[in-house]
Amino acid sequence: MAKIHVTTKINGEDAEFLCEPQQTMLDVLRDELSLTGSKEGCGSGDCGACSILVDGRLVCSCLMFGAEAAGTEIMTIEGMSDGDTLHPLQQKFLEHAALQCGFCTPGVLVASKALLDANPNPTEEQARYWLAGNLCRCTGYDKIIEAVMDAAAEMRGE
Amino acid sequence: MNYLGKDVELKVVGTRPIRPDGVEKVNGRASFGADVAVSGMIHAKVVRSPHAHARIKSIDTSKAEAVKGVQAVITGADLPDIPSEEAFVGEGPANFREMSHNVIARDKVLYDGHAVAAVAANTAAIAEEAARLVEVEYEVLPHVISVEEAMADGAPVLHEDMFTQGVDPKPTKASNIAKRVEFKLGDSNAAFAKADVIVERQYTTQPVHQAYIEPHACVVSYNPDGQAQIWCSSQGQFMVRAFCAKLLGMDIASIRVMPMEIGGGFGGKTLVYLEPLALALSKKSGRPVKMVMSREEVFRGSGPTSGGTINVKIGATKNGRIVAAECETILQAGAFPGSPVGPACMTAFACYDLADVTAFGYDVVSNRPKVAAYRAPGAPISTFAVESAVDELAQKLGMDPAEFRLINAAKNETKAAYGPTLKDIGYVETLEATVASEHYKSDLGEAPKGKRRGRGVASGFWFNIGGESSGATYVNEDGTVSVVSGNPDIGGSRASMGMMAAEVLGIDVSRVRTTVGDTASVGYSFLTGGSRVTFATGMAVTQSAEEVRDDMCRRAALIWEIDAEAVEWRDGAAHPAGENAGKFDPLSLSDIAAKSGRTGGPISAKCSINAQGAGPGYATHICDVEVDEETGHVAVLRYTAIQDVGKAIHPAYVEGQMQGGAVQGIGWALNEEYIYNKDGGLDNPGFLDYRVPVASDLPMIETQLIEVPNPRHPFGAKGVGEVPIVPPMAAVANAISSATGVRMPNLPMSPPRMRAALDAAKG
Amino acid sequence: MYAPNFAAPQSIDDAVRMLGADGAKPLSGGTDLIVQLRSGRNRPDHIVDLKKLPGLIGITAEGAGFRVGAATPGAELGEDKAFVAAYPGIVEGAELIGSTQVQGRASLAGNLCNASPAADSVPAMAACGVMAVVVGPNGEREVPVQDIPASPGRTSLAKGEFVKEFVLPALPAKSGDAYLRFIPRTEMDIAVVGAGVQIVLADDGTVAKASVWLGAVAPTIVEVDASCLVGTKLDDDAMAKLDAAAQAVCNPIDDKRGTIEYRTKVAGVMARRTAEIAFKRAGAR
Amino acid sequence: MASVNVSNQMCRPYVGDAEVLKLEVDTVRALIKELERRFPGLGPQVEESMAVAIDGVIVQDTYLEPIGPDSEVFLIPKIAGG
Repeated sequence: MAKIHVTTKINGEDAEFLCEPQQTMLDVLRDELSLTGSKEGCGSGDCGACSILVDGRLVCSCLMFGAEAAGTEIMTIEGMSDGDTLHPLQQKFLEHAALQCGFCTPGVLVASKALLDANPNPTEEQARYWLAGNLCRCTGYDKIIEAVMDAAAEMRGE
Repeated sequence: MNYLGKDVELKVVGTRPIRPDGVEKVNGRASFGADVAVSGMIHAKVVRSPHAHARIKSIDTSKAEAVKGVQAVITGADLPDIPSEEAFVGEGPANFREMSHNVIARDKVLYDGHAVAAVAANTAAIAEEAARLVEVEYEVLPHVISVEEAMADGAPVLHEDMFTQGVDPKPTKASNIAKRVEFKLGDSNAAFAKADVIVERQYTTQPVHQAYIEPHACVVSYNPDGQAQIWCSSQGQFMVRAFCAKLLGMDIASIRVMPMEIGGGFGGKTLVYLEPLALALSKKSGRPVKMVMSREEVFRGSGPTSGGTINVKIGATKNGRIVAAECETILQAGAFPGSPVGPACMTAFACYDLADVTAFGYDVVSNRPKVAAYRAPGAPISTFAVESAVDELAQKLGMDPAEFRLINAAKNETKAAYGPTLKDIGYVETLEATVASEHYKSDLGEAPKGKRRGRGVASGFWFNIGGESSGATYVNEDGTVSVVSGNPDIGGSRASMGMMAAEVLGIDVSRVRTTVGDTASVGYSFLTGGSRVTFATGMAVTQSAEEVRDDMCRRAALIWEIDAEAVEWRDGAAHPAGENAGKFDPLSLSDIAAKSGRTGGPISAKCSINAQGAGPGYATHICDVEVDEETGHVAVLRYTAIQDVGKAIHPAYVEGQMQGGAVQGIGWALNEEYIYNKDGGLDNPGFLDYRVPVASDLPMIETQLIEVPNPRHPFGAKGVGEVPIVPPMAAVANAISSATGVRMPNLPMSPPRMRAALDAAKG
Repeated sequence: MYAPNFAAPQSIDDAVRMLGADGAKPLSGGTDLIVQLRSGRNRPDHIVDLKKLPGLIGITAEGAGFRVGAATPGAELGEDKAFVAAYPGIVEGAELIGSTQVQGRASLAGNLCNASPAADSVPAMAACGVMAVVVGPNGEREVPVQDIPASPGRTSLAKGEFVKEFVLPALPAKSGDAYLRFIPRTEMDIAVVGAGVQIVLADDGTVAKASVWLGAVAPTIVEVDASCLVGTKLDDDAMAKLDAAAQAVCNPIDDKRGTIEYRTKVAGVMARRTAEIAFKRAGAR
Repeated sequence: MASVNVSNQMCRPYVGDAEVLKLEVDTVRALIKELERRFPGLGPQVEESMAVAIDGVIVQDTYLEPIGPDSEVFLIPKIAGG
């Protein structure tokens, strides 16, 4: 079958691409659009390193066909900061040393943003369950949770 | 020089600045192995064995080669046949011939997932399709998975030319036992007579994978002039260069390796898997070749660490002194020899001051992927057994387990069970901190109905290493400083390197930018592993910064026209000293940098050393659990890791190592394992059923840093990355025992096993 | 080269026609299909995305019950306050399917039609008497959800048929549902045992009706004879009987997720614990 | 004279039952040469595959490390890590 032409919006800008029907959104982001911030850790939705927002909803881009992006609005890690200003979560991750190797970090940040968009005042337990789909092998999650809670507090103006 | 004295005021070391590579890692721009793209690049996939043990009768690549878009197909025949040669890598000695045969099988496949061919094509999808068309004819052979099967009489033998080393007389019959090792102090056998109480038990552990989130990935470009460039994520760019040169029969100077960001390694990226294949494919196709493993390939084709069977016997007097100890450790090496049985034996009793102790073990091959190093290789396995037995001994004696350890703890001047006398260690301090901690004194609280709570402690040891290391410091013309490290940064080492340089130079750390050099831009460095980088490469960087500092003093002296000895460096500036004090205004680093051309040229220093004397690390962990009696589920309620870290250069990243190591240990304790089916196929090659801990499984991991400085390091640093994975399995098991009265000698302590043990205890 | 067709029909008729083709597979949330496609286990020639069909995504209150579009992601169920208040057990099931990310895509119909015996939402739906509305070449029919999976990986749907929506009946007064599963971790695993329960109380607060379904203990979900609960307030004796009844219907396998013995024992535990929650919820209404 | 413990199993094929040797050596290089002189084959074994603990400080792959006149020297297998 011929490639599919898809028009969509990525990180606030209009975007279009051609993809194979079986290509995942992750493949499209990485291989067609050079947005390599989303990572493939498993390709089966078990690690969360490829997390993106589709119409504001958190999904694994490895579990979505590129063709399904048609008519949606997508946010990737590359769209998280506001120009040169880091998102409070990004800043808190740096301050709390919430990353070691940094490979899971883009996915964790996108997922954390989705959490705070949905629930600006999560408990530690809620944050841990929300982020259970984002595997991190380096940190033991401790400093990630600290950073998320701290960013949430700051965003609430506390 | 060193900066250890009480009068030395450290301004940078010991603070928590933001890491230099931080912003790139939170905005998605950091470039990992799979993020590389070069002009004309094609993609390759590996064909892997579906059998655990089989003879390769033939490989027909013609159908794959006929697929449109396929550029090259290789098999084992495309790699040179290299002689048997031992080298010291990763967790211990390795043999390049075996490494080559592990990278791609020759006459036999030895495990499910063993590479047999590789296909390069215009797209990854074509390569994958074509790989399915490679026809391999196998003669399936009987296989062995467990060490017991592998050691049994009449077991199928993996290597017909392997005879057990380290036994007398030398065997005449090939077997799966690669070697026997032994460490002995005094006469443990006789000393058991002095014991009032003896604990003797068998323990088992399962192989666990390092489970870094980034799968192995590389791009390799082999040029017609015989020069090759490799972009990859690994624990050592120089390791990749050396191994590729060996395996492909190339000159080292013909290979340049660019270290990309590495998405976790934990020992698992101290070897090559894809790079030699990509090199061969690039050579054959004339195109740059990209290879990325799938998660399934990572589990099936790259090294986990060994599983083992450990027999422990420890005896103590009724007043709590251990008088005799023995430990037999049998480790799975996977398809080729080289399990960490040596370090497993050496570390088994390293926490204790013992006069009569024996530790011996066997390195056993079986039809599993060849093991790779994993954090403190070997130590967690033997320590799980020993620390469980020590706990049981304390229970039998009615003693507090931390106090019991204090009575027997290794101290300075203790003769270690593995031989040498210990020096500058902080084990006792971790135990004292344990006893004094709020956690240890706290009440466990009442468990809900049907659940039981308990607390356990366990300790651990790791040697830590130094080794060949290079670093460089460059003073830039605007007064900023560039530091180059020879080691891939796997957990924030660029931050600590920059901090040590900034401390020496007396400047703010924000003015120092640290990068990791490629193999052509920095001196040789042994790989990132063995908890060595902050210690060893930190020494090299510190010395290069000192050279730069001394050079700047000379430049200031030249400007002032006084003796260089009459200049002292403080607060980032040269000051006239002695009789010249106050005669000239200080010259800052920026002032001197601006005039560097006139005073002799660029200011820089490279330092290559072979760092020695890494201080050993000790840790004690406290774990509270809640056991669900009906389901056997074990929840970790509270966890504290206490560790002697020498001196924490960047405490946040030291804590991070402790927390990450502890959680990997909790995973090892509770759920992680390789599950094989009866055909010898790996049943759980994915994150769904290879169950690493997720965020909701865990409490906060509390940390306490004990700082007993290592006098051999300028700032007192000791390696910190490996020790934290050593105590957790026993800490969890001991907590379970205190909660339920049931001793869990077999890992993982998964719910079905826990429930079965509880049922058995009820009778 | 494997290269399937991809289509996102706008009408039910088009979808039925497309799914009538050989090698056609419906795409809902895709969280199972894409993994199977990548591994080569399932390589459809035609992928038919159902999400653009009218009514396939969304929750509509209908009288005292609900209609739920087949492709509605689990996360959306949890965000609908009225739905959560009515069917907390079904929401619990749907919200246990994979991670937060997976719940952003995975649907009830996908979970059902993937025909895994361990599907989390299915025992909960079966306990509540949920009907699947199936459309196909021969029109529309309503089927109890438990009749859709035939065996692991196989459904009773005919060629061209697909689930369009679910009908959730009006809630009986004083009723409550719940779903619990057992997994080795706290998240991210496939159920070792899952239990969905709906309990309806009589005026005196005793159980009038109890529906208990188990997942992951047989080739398809199985119903437990819960008559032992009727007329009780879940006293110890009734619970012991429920435990035994749950164990009695188990026909599990030994696999990487659990042993026969373990699954059987835990089935009893899960049945009891879930019944207790459903009972409390019913009492609170 | 430094006391050099060669009881490790890796030395045994060369030294037999010997455990502690008194050797007049001032560096690791000298130690390796002296061991090789006394027990042919042990020199390369120590150089390639073993670490040397001098008064409790473990060194490996180096000729230069000094050995004091009263040092306690222990030969053990080389150590790496993960």
